[in-house]
Amino acid sequence: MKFAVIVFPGSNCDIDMYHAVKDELGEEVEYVWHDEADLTQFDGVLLPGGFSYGDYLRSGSIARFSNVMSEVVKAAEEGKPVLGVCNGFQILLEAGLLPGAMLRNQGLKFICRPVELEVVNNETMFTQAYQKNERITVPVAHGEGNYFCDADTLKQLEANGQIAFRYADNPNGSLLSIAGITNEKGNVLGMMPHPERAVDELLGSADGLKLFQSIVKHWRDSHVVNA
Amino acid sequence: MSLMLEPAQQQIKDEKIYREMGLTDEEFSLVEGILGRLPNYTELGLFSVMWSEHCSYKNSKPLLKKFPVTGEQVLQGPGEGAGIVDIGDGQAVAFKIESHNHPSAIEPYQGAATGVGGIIRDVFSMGARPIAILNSLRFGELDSPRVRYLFEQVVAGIAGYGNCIGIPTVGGEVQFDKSYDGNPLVNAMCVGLINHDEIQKGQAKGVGNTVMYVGAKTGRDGIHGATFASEELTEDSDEKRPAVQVGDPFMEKLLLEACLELIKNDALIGIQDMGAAGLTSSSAEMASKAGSGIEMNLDLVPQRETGMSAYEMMLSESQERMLIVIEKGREAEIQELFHKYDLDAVAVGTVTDDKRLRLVHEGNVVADVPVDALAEDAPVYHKPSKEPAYYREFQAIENAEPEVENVEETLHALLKQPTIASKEWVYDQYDYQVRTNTVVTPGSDAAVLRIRGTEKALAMTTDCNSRYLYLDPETGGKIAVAEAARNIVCSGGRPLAITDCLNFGSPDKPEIFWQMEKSVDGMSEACRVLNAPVIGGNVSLYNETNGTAVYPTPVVGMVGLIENLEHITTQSFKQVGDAVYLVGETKTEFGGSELQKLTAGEISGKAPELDLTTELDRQEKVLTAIKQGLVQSAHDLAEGGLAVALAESAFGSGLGVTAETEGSAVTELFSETQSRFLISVKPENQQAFEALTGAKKIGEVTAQPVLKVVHNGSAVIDQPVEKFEESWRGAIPCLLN
Amino acid sequence: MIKVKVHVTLRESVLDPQGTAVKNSLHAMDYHEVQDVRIGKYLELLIEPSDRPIEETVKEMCEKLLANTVIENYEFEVEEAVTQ
Amino acid sequence: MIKVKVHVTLRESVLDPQGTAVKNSLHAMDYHEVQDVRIGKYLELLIEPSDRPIEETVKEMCEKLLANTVIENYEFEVEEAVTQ
Ligand SMILES: Nc1ncnc2c1ncn2[C@@H]1O[C@H](COP(=O)(O)OP(=O)(O)O)[C@@H](O)[C@H]1O
Ligand SMILES: [Mg+2]
Repeated sequence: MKFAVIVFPGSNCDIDMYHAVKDELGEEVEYVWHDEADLTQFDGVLLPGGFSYGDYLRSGSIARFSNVMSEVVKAAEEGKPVLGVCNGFQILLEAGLLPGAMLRNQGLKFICRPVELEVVNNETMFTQAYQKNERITVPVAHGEGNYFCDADTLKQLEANGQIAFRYADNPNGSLLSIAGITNEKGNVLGMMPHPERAVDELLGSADGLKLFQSIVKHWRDSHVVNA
Repeated sequence: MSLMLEPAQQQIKDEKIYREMGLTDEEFSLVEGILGRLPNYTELGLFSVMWSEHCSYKNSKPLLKKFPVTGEQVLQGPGEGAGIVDIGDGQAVAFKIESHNHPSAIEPYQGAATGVGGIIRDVFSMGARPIAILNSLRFGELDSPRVRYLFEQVVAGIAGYGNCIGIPTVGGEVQFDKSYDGNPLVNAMCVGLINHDEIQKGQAKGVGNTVMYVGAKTGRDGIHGATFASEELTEDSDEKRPAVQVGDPFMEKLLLEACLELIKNDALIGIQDMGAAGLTSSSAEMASKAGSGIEMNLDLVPQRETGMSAYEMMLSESQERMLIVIEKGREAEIQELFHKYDLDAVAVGTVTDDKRLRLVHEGNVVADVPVDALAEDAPVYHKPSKEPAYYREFQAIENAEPEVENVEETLHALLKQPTIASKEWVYDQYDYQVRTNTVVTPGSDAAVLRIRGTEKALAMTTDCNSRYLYLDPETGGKIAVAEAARNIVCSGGRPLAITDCLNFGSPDKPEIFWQMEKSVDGMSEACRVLNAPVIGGNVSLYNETNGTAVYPTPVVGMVGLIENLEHITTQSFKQVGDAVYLVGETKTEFGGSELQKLTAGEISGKAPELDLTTELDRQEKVLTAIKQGLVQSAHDLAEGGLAVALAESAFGSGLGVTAETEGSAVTELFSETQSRFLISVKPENQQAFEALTGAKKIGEVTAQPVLKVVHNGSAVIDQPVEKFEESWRGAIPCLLN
Repeated sequence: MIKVKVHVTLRESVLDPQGTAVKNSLHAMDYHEVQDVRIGKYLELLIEPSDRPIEETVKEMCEKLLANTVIENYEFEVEEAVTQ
Repeated sequence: MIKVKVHVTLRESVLDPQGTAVKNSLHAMDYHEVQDVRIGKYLELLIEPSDRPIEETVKEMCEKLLANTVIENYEFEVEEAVTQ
């Protein structure tokens, strides 16, 4: 399976994402610069964390107008897996690929620490390698990860099983302790915690690896069926 | 068109306008002699910044000469953006520390942020990829609202810049003491990784080569109001010249990536960041180092504002800029490289052979001065030095134990002292993991980063207990270096070298100069014995408020090499049944200790003694034991002594500890005697460990999470670890609310 | 040249922890008369006049980029021409 | 209750990275008519009237907390009484 790691000016978790896929997952991966206009050769799209364009107005608000974003939208429409982590999640929200918006952390401070997550829905293409309600440890590192949406949207998220991960102990004030959500179709996942930082026990946790393995397994399964 | 009328040459001399720029009468005559004529206003500006203490080290040079700066590991000593040390396999580590004290006192967020930005540029201007940031901070006591504001904003500023640019902030230290009340210290350190064949120098070589300006546009930032003739300072001109710069970490991220791509291009001849004194220091120093000259056309300098004078452009301290020298004829190629990152890259001048810095503005030559005069020939002062009266008095005081009623309560009180308390509130705000190399995150003795693609890792720390330095600068200087080395060793590393930031009061006072002298003597000796040469540093003087100086604070930043990932060791206990050892004897030493400060409210007496031979011997034994796989956890004893170290090793481990001591409880538990380590060892390795170190077993790691100390047969501390952890973890958040 | 002043504020339904923090600080400084603080962004745009009505352009910029209408409201005023 | 609107903006020569980023983004979106963007803070305070002139109080709050006059300017307007 071949992944694209999208690099916006100011992305800074691009290298981490790349190494997680290449070294720990053992799949193909390439960096794709933000003004690239073709993603057809890739099977999955990864939007890494960082501070695209400095995040100077609102997180993700400027990156969302990059050339490559129309390609990301296309990939999402085609049903390819699209994963946005941290700033990547914020960009997906700004781009309207996922519902809702991010507010500043309730405590108004940047938070960097390992947190415990609960796998709420283990039936998505991103989470099938986890048990339902499994507790995993994945680090967060963000200043604006306080997820917000209106009441109707929230109901829909719950009803459709779009809440993929929840914090065990809400660090930032997110509604319903939401840490990650998918789109309705289930092929776009945005999450604030960094699974790519949790792929090696040496660095404290390898709980994030199953997320990437889930994507690959899903892709292999559907390709075998199609073949 | 310039905003102000610059005074004419004769007027500068007659009205002694140079004094407002910080030049003395003698220095002005020197300038006149060098030029063989009177300097104009722009030229005077060049001399005033290049001859400032910050750029010329005119007051500290004689002291800096004392530092040992060589060693077989040293690839680049002091003098370039950052020093560089070999770590084998064609790789090297570049690092440097720098202060941003004064800007941080006025605008703490931006002051701290731009301090971080500046030190990062120093490292990547060497061609190194920055891999970690550390800091060392000093504030007054947290009961003052102003101090709380400074503390919160400084930490936010460091976080804001480092997190955005995507370099992990992995360690540091914070201490609180009233001597820093009006004058906080904000020192930032950056560590980078580089291949030997990519090391760059800031040199303008090759007559005819092109000088290019890259990065952010120049504005009127950081040109100090004091350098202007006062009669010309109107409300309006004040408005136009902010003394504090605003950082743009996004711009710097682009500049960083572009420069690291640039160093792979063989058109590059030399590169230097524009730090203090911006265009002036970068151009003069690059030419002086290469024995060449530079001619620049200032009309070509990218400008953020209209109507800037030559003086303003040359003295601007706008951030996120670099000066590079490239092979003539390859400008387009370089421009294209920078345009990919949306950055300006403009040819502004050429390398000449006449060793002069010549500036053209609006068709006129506005400055023409010898580069060596600017970069090399600043006067050097040997300031008078005098032992302060307090030192004699303190030395005459016999060591004694502070009065303690309840040992257990005292331990709680010590753990709540902000200097000892958990710094989680601070480092939680730093992205210490980005780039996924941080193996030991903040909270242990030193931070550890793996080097991808190898089995090696780097340990790094910043240290300085300024209370000891105040009592006895020479011993305190030794301790600062030794403590840093202890932290490296406890993490499994061998000290490679140090960088230092000498934060002192006014060198014009003989007592302060004496403190500087003695500190440097002590540090130098420790560096020699511990084989950790000084590869770079920074001096920050005049840290005073209302005539009162800060404690002498020569911060030590040290990097060590961990030869194998398996050697990485942390301070927390690992396993039930492990034997706990104290390496080193304990004496009654409370001068400058946390317990003294707690009980007496101030410090006095002698600093703890330090014998460097003993220190080296113990460090080598501990490191050998670690490398032989005998050690489960290692922690150095620092502020608060053994009791605090026991508690810190238990925190977060889920385990407890029982220790037995004899003699005087207060001394055994709280003395700050140097060269001691707390180490836990698996039962099967006890014998080997004892044979190697001769250390004495004092206790055991227990399953029950209780911290228990039995002294002379009866329990003096016996409480769940959790209780102590609450005191320790809650202290700083509690003081801030 | 036309100067446009844009105010972007959080919607009523959205909590404003920054405003609350400032209010608490003001109380700690003994300004107890302060009942509420809300914090938003203030943008000043300098725009060259074109054929298109400026209100239309600015509204579009606000909707697309300057505000996120899921959480924010915006308002703007167009000031009479300024000369530079 | 009195409503006070405070604008805190960067002083003229101070670098405004946010404003620059937004301007560049607007240009990339083809709003080339935008010549300059500066970004500041906007605060709405709700204050209970007291004996002290409100202008004096607000000025003091601005100087002490709401703005850092080393790099920022502030301006405020006091609106007629509002009832809640
Ligand atoms: N300003 C800071 N920034 C980042 N980490 C910090 C800071 N201050 C303290 N720390 C971290 O907290 C831990 C304890 O610090 P300290 O008490 O100074 O340790 P030590 O006495 O062993 O040098 C260390 O891991 C240190 O890196
Ligand atoms: Mg230590």
